[in-house]
Amino acid sequence: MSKEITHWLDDLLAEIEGIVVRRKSSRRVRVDVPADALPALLELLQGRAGYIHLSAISCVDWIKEDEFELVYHVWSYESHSLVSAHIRIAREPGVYLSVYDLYQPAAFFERDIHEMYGIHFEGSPNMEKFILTEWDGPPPMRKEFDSEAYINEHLSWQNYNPEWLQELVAEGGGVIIPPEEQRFSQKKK
Amino acid sequence: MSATELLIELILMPLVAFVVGMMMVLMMRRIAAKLQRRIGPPFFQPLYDIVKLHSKKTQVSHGLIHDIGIVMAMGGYIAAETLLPVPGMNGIAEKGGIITLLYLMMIPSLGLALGVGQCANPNGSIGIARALTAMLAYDIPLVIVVFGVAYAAGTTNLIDIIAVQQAGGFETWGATQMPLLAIAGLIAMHASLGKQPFEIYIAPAEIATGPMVEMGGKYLGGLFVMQCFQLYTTSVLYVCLFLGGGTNWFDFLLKSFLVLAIPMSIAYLFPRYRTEDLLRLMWKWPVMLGLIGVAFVFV
Amino acid sequence: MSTNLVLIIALPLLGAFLLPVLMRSSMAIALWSGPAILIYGCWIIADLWLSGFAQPLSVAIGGFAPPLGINLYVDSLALLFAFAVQLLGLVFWPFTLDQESARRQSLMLLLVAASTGLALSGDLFNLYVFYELAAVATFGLASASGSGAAYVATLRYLILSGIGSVLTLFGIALIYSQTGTLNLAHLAQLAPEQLHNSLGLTAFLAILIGIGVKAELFPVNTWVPEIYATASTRLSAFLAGLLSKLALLIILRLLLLIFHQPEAAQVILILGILGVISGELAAWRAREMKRMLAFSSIGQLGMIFIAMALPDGKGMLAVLALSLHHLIIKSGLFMLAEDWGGALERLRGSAKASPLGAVLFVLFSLSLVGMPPLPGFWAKFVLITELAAQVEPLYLLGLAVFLLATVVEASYLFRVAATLYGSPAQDTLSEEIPKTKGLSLLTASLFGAGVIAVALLIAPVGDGLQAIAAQALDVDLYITTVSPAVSGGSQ
Amino acid sequence: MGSIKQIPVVEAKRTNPLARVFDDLVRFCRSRSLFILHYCTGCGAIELPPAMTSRFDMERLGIQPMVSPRQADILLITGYVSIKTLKRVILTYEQMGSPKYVIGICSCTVNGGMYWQSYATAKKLDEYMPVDLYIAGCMPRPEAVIAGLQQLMDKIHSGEASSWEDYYRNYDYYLGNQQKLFGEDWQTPTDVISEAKHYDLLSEGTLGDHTRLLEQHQKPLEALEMRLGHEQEEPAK
Amino acid sequence: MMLTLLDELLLFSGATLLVALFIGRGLAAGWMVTILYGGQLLALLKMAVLGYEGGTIASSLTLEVMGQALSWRFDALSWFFALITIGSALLSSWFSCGAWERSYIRQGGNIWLFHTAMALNVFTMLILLASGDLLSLFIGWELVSWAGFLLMALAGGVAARAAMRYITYAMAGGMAIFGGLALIYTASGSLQLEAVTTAVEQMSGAKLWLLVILFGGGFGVKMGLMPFHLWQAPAYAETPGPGSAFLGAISSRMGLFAILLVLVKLFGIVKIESLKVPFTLIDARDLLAWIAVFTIILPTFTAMKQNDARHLLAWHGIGQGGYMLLGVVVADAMGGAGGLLHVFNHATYQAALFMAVTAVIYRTGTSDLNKLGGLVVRMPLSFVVLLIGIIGLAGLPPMNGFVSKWLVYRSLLNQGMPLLFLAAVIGTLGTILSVYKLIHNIFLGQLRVEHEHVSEAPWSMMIPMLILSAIIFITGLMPGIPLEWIASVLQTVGLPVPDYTLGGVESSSGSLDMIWVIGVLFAGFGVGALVFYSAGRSKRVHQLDNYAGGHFLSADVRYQYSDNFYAGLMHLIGGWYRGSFLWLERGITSLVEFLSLGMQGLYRRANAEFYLLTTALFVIAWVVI
Repeated sequence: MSKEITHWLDDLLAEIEGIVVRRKSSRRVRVDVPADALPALLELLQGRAGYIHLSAISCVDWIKEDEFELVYHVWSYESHSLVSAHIRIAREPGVYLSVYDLYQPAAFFERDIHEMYGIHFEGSPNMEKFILTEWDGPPPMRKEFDSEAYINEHLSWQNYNPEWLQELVAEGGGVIIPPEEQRFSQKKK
Repeated sequence: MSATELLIELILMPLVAFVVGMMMVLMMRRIAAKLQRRIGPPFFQPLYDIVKLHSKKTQVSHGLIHDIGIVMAMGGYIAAETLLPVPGMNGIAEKGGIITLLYLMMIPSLGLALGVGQCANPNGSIGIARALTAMLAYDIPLVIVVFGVAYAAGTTNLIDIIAVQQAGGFETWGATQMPLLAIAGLIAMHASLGKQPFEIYIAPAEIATGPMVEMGGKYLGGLFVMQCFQLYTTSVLYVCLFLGGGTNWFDFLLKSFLVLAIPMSIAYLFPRYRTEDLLRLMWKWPVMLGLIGVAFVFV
Repeated sequence: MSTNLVLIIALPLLGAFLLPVLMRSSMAIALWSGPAILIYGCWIIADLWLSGFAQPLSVAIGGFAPPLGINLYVDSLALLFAFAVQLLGLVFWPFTLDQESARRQSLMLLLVAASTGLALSGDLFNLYVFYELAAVATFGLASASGSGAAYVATLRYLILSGIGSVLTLFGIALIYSQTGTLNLAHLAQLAPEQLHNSLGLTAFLAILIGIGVKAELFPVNTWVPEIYATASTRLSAFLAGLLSKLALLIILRLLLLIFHQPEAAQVILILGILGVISGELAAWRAREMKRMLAFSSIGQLGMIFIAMALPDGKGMLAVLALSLHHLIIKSGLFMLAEDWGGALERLRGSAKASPLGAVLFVLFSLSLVGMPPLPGFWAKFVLITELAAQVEPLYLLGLAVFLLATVVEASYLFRVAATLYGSPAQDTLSEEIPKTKGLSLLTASLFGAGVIAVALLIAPVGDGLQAIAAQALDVDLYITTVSPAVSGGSQ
Repeated sequence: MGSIKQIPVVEAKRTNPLARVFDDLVRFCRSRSLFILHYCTGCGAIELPPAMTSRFDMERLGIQPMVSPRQADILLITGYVSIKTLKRVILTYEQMGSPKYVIGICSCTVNGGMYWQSYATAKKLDEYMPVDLYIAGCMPRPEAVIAGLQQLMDKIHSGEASSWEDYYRNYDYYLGNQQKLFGEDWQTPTDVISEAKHYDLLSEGTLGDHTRLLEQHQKPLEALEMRLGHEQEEPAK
Repeated sequence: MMLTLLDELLLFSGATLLVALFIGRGLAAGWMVTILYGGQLLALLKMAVLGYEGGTIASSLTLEVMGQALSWRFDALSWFFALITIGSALLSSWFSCGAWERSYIRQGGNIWLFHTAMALNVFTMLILLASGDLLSLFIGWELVSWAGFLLMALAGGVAARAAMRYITYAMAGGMAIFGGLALIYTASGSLQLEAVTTAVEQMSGAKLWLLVILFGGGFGVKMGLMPFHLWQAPAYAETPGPGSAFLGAISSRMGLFAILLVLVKLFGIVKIESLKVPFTLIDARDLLAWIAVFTIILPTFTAMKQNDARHLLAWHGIGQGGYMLLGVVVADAMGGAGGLLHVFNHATYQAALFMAVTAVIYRTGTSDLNKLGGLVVRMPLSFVVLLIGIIGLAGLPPMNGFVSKWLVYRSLLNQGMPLLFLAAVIGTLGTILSVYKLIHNIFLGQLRVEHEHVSEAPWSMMIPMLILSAIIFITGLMPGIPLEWIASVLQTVGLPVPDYTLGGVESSSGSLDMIWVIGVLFAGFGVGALVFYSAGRSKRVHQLDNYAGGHFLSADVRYQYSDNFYAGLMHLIGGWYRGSFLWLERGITSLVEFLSLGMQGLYRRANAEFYLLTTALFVIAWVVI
């Protein structure tokens, strides 16, 4: 029975031009859509295909292509299948329109992404701080944010080097990669 | 009863009460541990707790009334001990009867209430409001029971009540003469201890141990001492009213520990009652039993 | 000396008719002639009273002997009422100088003459004549204020008192047919045989209802609120205070001298109780000062009727005390009502404007309700002890109603007191708040002083009233004084 | 600024024998009766219930869980300490009655553990408050927790566990670190400086430039003393 | 005629009234009136022989009005009540002079009227207490109720409405007594006490029942017994500060004085006990006891729900009145002594509590329990006075309230009345709960920002409060002092007398010695303090340095629990006593309203003649048949 549905879904998705459909399995479909076609797609999925549950919006920071990739995971209870719509937006202005009017839970996902990546969603109910209430630095999940540098500047490392560890190292034991080498910031030096 | 003897008694009775009280606290915690298949605290644990609390360097106080509250809590019970006749020592039992004793047992709760009030913490105030409501709940059956016993013995003087019960050995014990009153008394006594099913006002999860939320150091130590006195007074009062007081020290202590063991073992098997259910329970069963018991006394 | 007693009726009668003529010739004399007559009348009575008045005396008018001629029977009770009429006539004299003051003053003189006649006359038909005369004078005075409502009220009052007088005439005719005489003393002698049957009783009841119109008896007092509300306060004070008491006096005389049947007393008791209930409760609803006082006077008179209903004259002292007390208090209250007439709400906060008026109002209410040291309490006490002595349940019902009525009375009187002392509503300006002033305040404080005086020397006043009551009760004394020749005939 | 070497200062023993016996008894009772604060800061707290209940039963060592910081002696920092939680931990620590002990359970408190790279967690706990004991392990088993607690009990008994005084002695250092993390206007409702005076632990390390910074914006914290003053002559309104 | 001691007292009191009346304007008037009250107290103490040996002192003034002889005399009963009246009047007027007077004038109050009303109340109460026969009793009764009306209606607005409601109740009560008086007069021929007692002997059941109901009901209205208690709380609470202290202390106890004089002394408890309620097994005494017990419970639990401190105290005044009647009605040795001692004790701590609340209103401007809090740090002395007062009101050991409640309980125990005993204890527990709410919401908890600069009440108000608290404690420590007066009162009233010692009451079935109990209590406190203060020095912390589950407390957050204080309890029993007899009062008023509407309609009829004819025909027909 699920075969007909998958076929039916593929024909449905074909209606939007510029859509690339890659079916991962009978119950997962990956769709790549240009940024401005996303609302139409979501409306189509929600209206005619029963995808009424927006389970998550995730974001990937492609720093080299200077782009953000937003993935909207929509789930349908009837056909028990998930569609992930991938779009790419430019990294610089980092602005996209909110899908709050289609899916109300989007408010929290968009707020979280705004906090972590700095992407501003127009139309989203509120864009204040969400989890990092004490944080006043740059959006931490962006690739150019160097966590270790922040730590070096604000926090301090624990150089825990008691005698028993030194004797152990003397006898040739101890850690294979000493902690200093593990830290990227040190690696540069 | 020469003055010096009386003085010695007035000093000795609270000390005995404190020591026996600590033993009772230990028994309570041991019973709880055994029920939960644990080993339970070492022998002198209550003493350690009290000494540690009194020896703490920080004694946070919210004002003079906070200190006076704790002093009243301990002092009230010390005074109540002297009114409780124990084998060999009668203290000033004949100067004030059983009604005075009941009132003296209310003074510590009022003192504590004042102290907690000054802590200016709503958790404490809610705790005290619930504690006073609980007092209203368990005091009514307690009063019916006291009325029944006092009317049966024809006097409110505890010494005479004990004498009446010891006259005929086991048959004339309060419990055998008035079984219904004894049961009602037991339930009321259990509620007055404020242990597990009836500890809505200490409820750690909801109001952070209610009245004790701002009590640290010697304040908490004072409340631990009060808890020892409370266990001792309640069980000895029950023994005096229903189990014929103590002819000699051994059977007196045996009886009071047994009397305390019953509610303790019941305590740690039940979840907590809400305030309204506590009121409903206390005003339904013990009051009915008590009234029927009193009716029998009249017959 | 006894002959000039007739003068106190004759002179005002004469003055009433001469006044319009005199008015035309010279205004000054006319204005002062009325009060002069009244002062002279008071002087005569006071002189008679002071010259040691032990025995009642009977004055045959025109020299005819009593069974045929008309006689004036003057005992201390009658004299007291006559004196009250003259005094109140003087106090409530319509001094307002407007174009029909002449008419108003002559009618006033007529009313005074008629009232004195009612108090003194010892002949039944003579009483009827004076009663009609007083009714006519009241119509004239009541409609004098000229407002539409006054005319309507007077018209209704006219119809009612007309029917009432027809009934009284029917009753007198019945009595005359039975006994053949109209002289009260003579009737008292014949009454035991002829009038103590159902016919006699019907006659009495007819007269009771007829005269009851004026005495504000329960079913027939519907005219009271309108007349008192619309007529000038001086007239309503005179009516409420005095005229109703005189009508009551007639019924009392009949009850004492002639009709001793228990049914008569019971009828009066029932009507009295109904009067008290209706009067007090209606007063509780009243929203307007004069109307409230009217209903309150109905209630008070109901109480006096209850007192009258007590068998074999036990209630005589109570009747006397209650009526005198009511006379003083009601006149005082009406005097206050002259300026505080309108709706009660308007009075809010007027105690600050006229503190004396407010204190007087509180004093009168306290006495009306029966606060101990004041005379009202003693009047009530006498009535209560008499009522409680009776056995039949009807009297005990009367007692209960009397007590409840006092409670209702206290609540509505002190509601007015509370509004007086309350804070004025924000928007009323200070001069809009009514103030008691001038002559009416003076007369009200006069009555207030009277009340306090009676309160202070309550013991002697009490004994005096007891003496008057005892004398009034003595039927044989009445008969012997009126017709010494025919004595020994009666029971 | 390098971490200050904590030299475990052994309490000076008092001279006369009676006082020494009394001190010994007090230290013994302190060691045998410890109240743990029921405050689960991180994932390590899941190990505490088994330690307290029937299998491992901490009560036989005299250790009881207590709800309010006023009643507790030990503050268990279990698992990673995010900046948000650290604020509450510091407030709770200051509300606890001394002598108080801090035990860092799980390696996250030792050196940041698996969150060592995260911008949100504190790596070196003892920069913000003196820590008595660390129990390593990414959630140490109950036996390890109990062993750690027994070690603490021995230290208390011998009198070495007095690191709480260090908070008062070097309050300026701790406050500096806290202000570095939470910003200039960081302030807890407890008046630590007057407490230091109360325990006469005021040393040169207590007051410094950080405490001066605190004074500038500190809201009045001295207790409302009961007074009988009559200045307000005319009544309200 | 030679001036007896009683005449001196009455003249002195009359003089105070005149002084207040004529020179009451100036600020010094208050002090002058207070000194005169002191003089009255001295005159009363000269008659102290009454309190100790009994006997009577007659007044030389006798009146003969309308055939009734009026005489006035003092005996132990009236001396005892007069002592409380003048004592509370002295302290109330002392409290009112000085600072409170200035603020009262500033708020637009008429201080001259206040002093006159107080002096009038004391004068009329003395006349009532000195009544020699039933008629002078009734005169005194009416005067007192009217004087009370004046004092209550003083403050205008809400107080005037409460006073109006009071006067309707008082008039109803007065008329009931007047009816009873008349019935007795007809039965016994004269209103002298001796004649009445002989007449009552051979009185039949039904007539005696009527008398008991009339007198019980009439006096019960003033005492605020159960069905007639609705007027008392708002009337006493709304009177200006010291007025409510005076009224709360003594005014409603005049009802108890009258009940003692008439029901207990004239009728005798044994006679009342003989009256059986038809086909039930309870008699009149039990009925009175049950009314007293309901008067204890319902007002106390209504007091718990009040949100205004003064209303809470006024409702308690009604509740405690129930104890006094219960003690007197049980009428064994302990009960009578308990009831009367409770009159004295209640006067002391009710006056102290009202004064303390007035001091709080004076300083903070409000008595709403939800707008206060934490004032103990700013008004410590008022806190002490309120604390001693509430310990007395709740009846806990160190204070005098405990002794009188203990006596009442012992008498219930001796007489074997379990249900009454239970109900009385429920009343006490209810009092403990609601008084804790009073002291917690005003003095404990978080201090509000706007009350930070409030200071202690001025000394002119503080001294009388401290004197009262001292009296409360001393009579608690040595109840023998008041018990001595009460012994002679019990003799005059004809109730059995308990054998009292200085410390309490001695009896075979359990005695009470307060000196020992309080001695041991304070010894216990001493030991507790020793243990407590031997441990380390305690450090005061700011009220915001508090456990709030990790939340940072700041001054703008109101961290105080005061509204719906006993939520659990109210959840269970809140619905039961919604208006406590409010329905009865509303029923009667609507009935009167309806009737008066009917009557007024009667007079609006146009065709009046129709009435005339129908009555004439009806009457004639009735006669003919």
